[in-house]
Amino acid sequence: MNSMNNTINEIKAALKPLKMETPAFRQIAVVVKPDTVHNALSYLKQKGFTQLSIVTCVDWIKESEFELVYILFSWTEGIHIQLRARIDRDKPVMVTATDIFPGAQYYEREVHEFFGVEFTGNEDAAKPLFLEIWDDLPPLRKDFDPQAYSDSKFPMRERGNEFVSEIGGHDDE
Amino acid sequence: MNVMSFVYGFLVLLGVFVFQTTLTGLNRKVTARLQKRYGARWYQQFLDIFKALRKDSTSHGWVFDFGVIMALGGIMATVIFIPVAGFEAFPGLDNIFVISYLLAVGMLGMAMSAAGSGNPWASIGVARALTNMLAYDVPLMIVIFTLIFAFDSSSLSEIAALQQGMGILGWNAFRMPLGGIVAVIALLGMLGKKPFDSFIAPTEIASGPMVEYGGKHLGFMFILHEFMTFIEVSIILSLFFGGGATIWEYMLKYAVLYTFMNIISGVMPRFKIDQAVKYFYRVPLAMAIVQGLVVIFTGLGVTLWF
Amino acid sequence: MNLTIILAVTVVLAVVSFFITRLNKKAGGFLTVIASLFAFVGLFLLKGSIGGEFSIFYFSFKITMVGWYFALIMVLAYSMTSFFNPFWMDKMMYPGSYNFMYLLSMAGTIGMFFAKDFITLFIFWETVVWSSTFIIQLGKSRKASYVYYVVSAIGSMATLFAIMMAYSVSGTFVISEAFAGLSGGAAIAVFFTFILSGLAKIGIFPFHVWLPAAHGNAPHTFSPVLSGGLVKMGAFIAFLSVTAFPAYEIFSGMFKVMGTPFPIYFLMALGAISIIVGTLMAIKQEDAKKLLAYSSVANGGYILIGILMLDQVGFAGGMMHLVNHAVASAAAFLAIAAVAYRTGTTKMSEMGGMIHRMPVTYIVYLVAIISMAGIPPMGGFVSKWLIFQGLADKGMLFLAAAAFFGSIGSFMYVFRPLSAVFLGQTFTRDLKKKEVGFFMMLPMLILTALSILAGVFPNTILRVITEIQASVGISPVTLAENTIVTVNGYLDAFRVFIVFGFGFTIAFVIFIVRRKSKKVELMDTYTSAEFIHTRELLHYSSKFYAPFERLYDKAPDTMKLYKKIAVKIGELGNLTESLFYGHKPEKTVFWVMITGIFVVIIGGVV
Amino acid sequence: MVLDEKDNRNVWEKIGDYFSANSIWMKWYCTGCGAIELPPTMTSRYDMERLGMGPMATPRQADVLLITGYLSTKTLRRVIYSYEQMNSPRFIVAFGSCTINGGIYYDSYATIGRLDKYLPVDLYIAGCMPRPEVVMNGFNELIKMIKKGQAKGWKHYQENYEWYKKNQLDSLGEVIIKDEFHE
Repeated sequence: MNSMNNTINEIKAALKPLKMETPAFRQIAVVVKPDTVHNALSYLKQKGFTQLSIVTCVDWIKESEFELVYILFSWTEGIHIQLRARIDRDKPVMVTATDIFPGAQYYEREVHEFFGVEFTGNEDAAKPLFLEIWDDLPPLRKDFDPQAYSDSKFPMRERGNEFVSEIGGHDDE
Repeated sequence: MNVMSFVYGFLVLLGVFVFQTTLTGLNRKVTARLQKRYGARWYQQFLDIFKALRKDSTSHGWVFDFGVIMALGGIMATVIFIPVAGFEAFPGLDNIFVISYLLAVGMLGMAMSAAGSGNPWASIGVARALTNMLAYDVPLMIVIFTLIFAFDSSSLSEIAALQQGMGILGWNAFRMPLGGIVAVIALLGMLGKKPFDSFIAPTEIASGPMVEYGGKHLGFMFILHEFMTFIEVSIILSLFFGGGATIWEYMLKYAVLYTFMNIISGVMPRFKIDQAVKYFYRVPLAMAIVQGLVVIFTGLGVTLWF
Repeated sequence: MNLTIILAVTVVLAVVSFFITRLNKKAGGFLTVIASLFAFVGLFLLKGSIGGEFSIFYFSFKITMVGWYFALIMVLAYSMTSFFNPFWMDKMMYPGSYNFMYLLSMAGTIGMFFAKDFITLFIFWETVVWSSTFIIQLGKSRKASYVYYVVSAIGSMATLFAIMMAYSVSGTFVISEAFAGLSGGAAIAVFFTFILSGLAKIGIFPFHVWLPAAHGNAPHTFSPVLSGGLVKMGAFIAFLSVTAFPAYEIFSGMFKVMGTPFPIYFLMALGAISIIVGTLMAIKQEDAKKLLAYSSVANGGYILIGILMLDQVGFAGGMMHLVNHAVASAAAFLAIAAVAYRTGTTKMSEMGGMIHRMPVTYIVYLVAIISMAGIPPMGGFVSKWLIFQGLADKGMLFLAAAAFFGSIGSFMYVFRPLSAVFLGQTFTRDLKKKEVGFFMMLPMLILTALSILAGVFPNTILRVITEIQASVGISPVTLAENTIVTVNGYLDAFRVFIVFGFGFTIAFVIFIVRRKSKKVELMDTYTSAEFIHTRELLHYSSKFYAPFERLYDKAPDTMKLYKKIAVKIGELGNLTESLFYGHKPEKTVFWVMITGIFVVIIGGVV
Repeated sequence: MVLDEKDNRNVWEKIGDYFSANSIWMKWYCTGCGAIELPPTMTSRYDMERLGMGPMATPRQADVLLITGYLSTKTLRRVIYSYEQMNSPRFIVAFGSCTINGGIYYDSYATIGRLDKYLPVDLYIAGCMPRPEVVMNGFNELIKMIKKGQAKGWKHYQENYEWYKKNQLDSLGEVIIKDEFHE
């Protein structure tokens, strides 16, 4: 457990986090200011957290904020770190991490696609990744209404008693 | 060569098709029973083939069609040459080299048509099938070479006739036991049964050469497969298990040999293609060469052991 | 027709074509067509005057059956290939020299096959070697011609040595008498050194390195000649070494393997090794021409084994394989050249689906490879069948194993270019390409027809071979009307063809009566339901037999070995140089004296 | 579809339908959780081979496209592509409630509501998941339908191609995708 404490202390000293906690065994959650995320990532990488497991986003709609989460892992110490930073929901902009972790490319594209966060410095971040053709709000935002979208795009079957007697599908044209 | 020969040839084709397709259907049941299933109806294979012929099909250009016709044509020509219980539609042409190389016409046609579909899976399948062929054919051909040297004949019917009338120990499989084992292993490879079926692996390379076939093309492939099975089993049957004096004996022996192959294949996993080559060039090749040397230098096996 | 006229006309036309090409490139190319066709027709008519002897200047000639047979095959390859010449003149750096050398080498081969004495033979042989060396240099790589020349030179010098050695015993250069009186160790030495040039030319195992280098890099119009024609010169030497030099009689007292004297068996084993090496190497080539070159190595092995057997069946097979391989190989090389004419490349990974653009070329290539792989109903099958029967007759197990390996392995390698170049997806770049013109198609179609005819009516060729067999004093292969009869069975190629046609007809009828199939685009293919739009990515052509190649990619490469030897020899030279030509003169004097003393001592002892 | 439609097939079509009914080769489009019900259906407990059914490797070879569960817009594009590669007569069996009305994904932004808007479904097998018994029962039903010539989805698709195409484009935008991952 000593190495864990050392790591916590070192990180505390170096990153000056807003908040820090250990949500589970050998896991550290660090909340930093959005403008220090880039520095924090490069610091953590040279500390041995060489694996960027994921970059994702949480929509805190009531506080009008997005929370970006970077999860890193150190293979030498076996510690996970969640690096979190909250950014403004109306103008979601973050500095890219692709210069530190090239693999962040696809996570950033995903976050851009599903939340609309823009990553400065990553030219490809705006390219579509999963949603092959998309023409609406980013779908994982809380103000996006999937029911309405689904109803407008994918017509549903009218539910009634006659449904029970149907066997084939194509009865209504 | 007269008109009757062609009529006989046509009848042979028809008979072989019915016999082999029935046998394949029955063997589907055998495999099912091995797996504790009930299994398909005995005539299921007919239904499958006729259904495939009935369906619409897609074509990828003239070589796709031409290859299929060439394959089936070559294979059917080979079937006509196969002597069944001493009967030949075209007497005297049952030379083992002719048969095994005419078989290659069919395979080439199939490979051509498959590669002509433009699908990379098909090309991979063909590459594997040809590699597989290189693996099993060399040991088998060495054993066949030994037989030709021993009996001074390369005619299937003559070699078959030479083994008859001496009981079960007169069969070449018992006179030349190593060669017999090699032949049976090679037959598994020829038939494309497990463990040597990596070229038609359905989930791995989407059934390989067959990937683009549908409708009548697929029906052709199924008919071709029945004929090819008949040729391959017949070669081994005539060379190593004495053929048959009567047609019934022939059919019975054939059914036993083919079912035996199926049972072996039913309990086997699958070799990778390079493993198959390594295997064939280690055990069966060595056995074939030893058998060849024994026969050539000592003459053991040319006459009966006892 | 007189041989003198043929030789004189071709040589004169060679010179003329050089100057005409200066004026008009195309006209020069057409002149080679005319000259080679003239030579072909002339040679064909020469059959009547077999047995005649005459001499021009110092050269003496004798028109023999076997010479006629060889020369006809050779000039067939030359004349068919010459149809391509006019279309390649623009791509050639020195078209004039090319035409000159082309005809000169043809004249050389004709002279060589009809030579009566060894001096004539050797001079014409060297004419061919030199002129072809310069032609190869006009292709892609200059280095290729070095390799070709070095290997040829080793062979030629060894042969010259053998001729001289035989001369010292018999006192004559006349081919049929030169080797008389040899025996014991001298006979073995002469035998091996004499056949060395033949081995080098056929590309038998340790000398096979020049074939891929030269065939692969020669101008596309010369590769068919190299493979279909010039390689057969080696077969002629092999033929001479078992007939003119009656190897079976001279070595009859020696240790025998399966009834064959050991020196001959050793050469046959070399042939078997070349079959295996050629097959394995051909399987892993990425360049279509190199692949065909290695296939020539393998087929050379068959020819050598067949000819060296010098018996009733196997010899006939070897001699017939000469024609079949010449025709098939020339056709295959021409087909690849035709494709290269349109696409500009012979790399298999850079082409695909040419069948939809060049269907006739595809048919030509298909028939050629069917013959090369020995599948009925093409010519190659009959000759391979005869060789197999011969081997089975003698019980030569290991040679037969190699022959089977090469035969089945050939399915693998001949299918490579078929699948990669002609089948599969057409590259976007090639979508607008067209079939070659009729003038280029013509020789390919003739060769295709010959391949089929040789397979359906093999007896036409075999009758000539029976005459050759009779002329060298072995019992000729038994021929009935359409049938070839051997001890182990007989073959009726015509009936096989008819039955094949019967089967094909039935299949065709079933195909036609069923519903017409829907034609779809090549890209509309099963891709596990994924959308792929790039044709090039949907074409599987490079590393075709990767799992199989992996089994032997650690095997030693002969070319690398030779390169190492070359480096070592260079180092030895440097060492000698540093010893003798140092900056200190007294050191040089010291070593010269030491060497002198050694020479004197050794001389005294001897 | 109306069940008691007039039977106007000729003899050859009837024979052909007999073959089709007794030899059902399926392409399993296993996008959803339903795929897990197929191994027990295939193996010794229920043994679908005794009805002449079996899995095939590619849509070219198959007669039945079996869609086992929900379809997102991305998979629907591939399913349509696969269906159009199949040879007629071809049938679609849709599997589980997701294909009927979206199932638990009824409000998803990426999952379609009902399949028969886009492709001619011949037979639905309801349930979440349908157990192997139900699957076998459903296939029995399909076999009867094919024998009677009532499984005419493929003809329907040909005749109403415009309608299907319009629905597909309305929901999917494009069926064939060409982007940086599909070049």
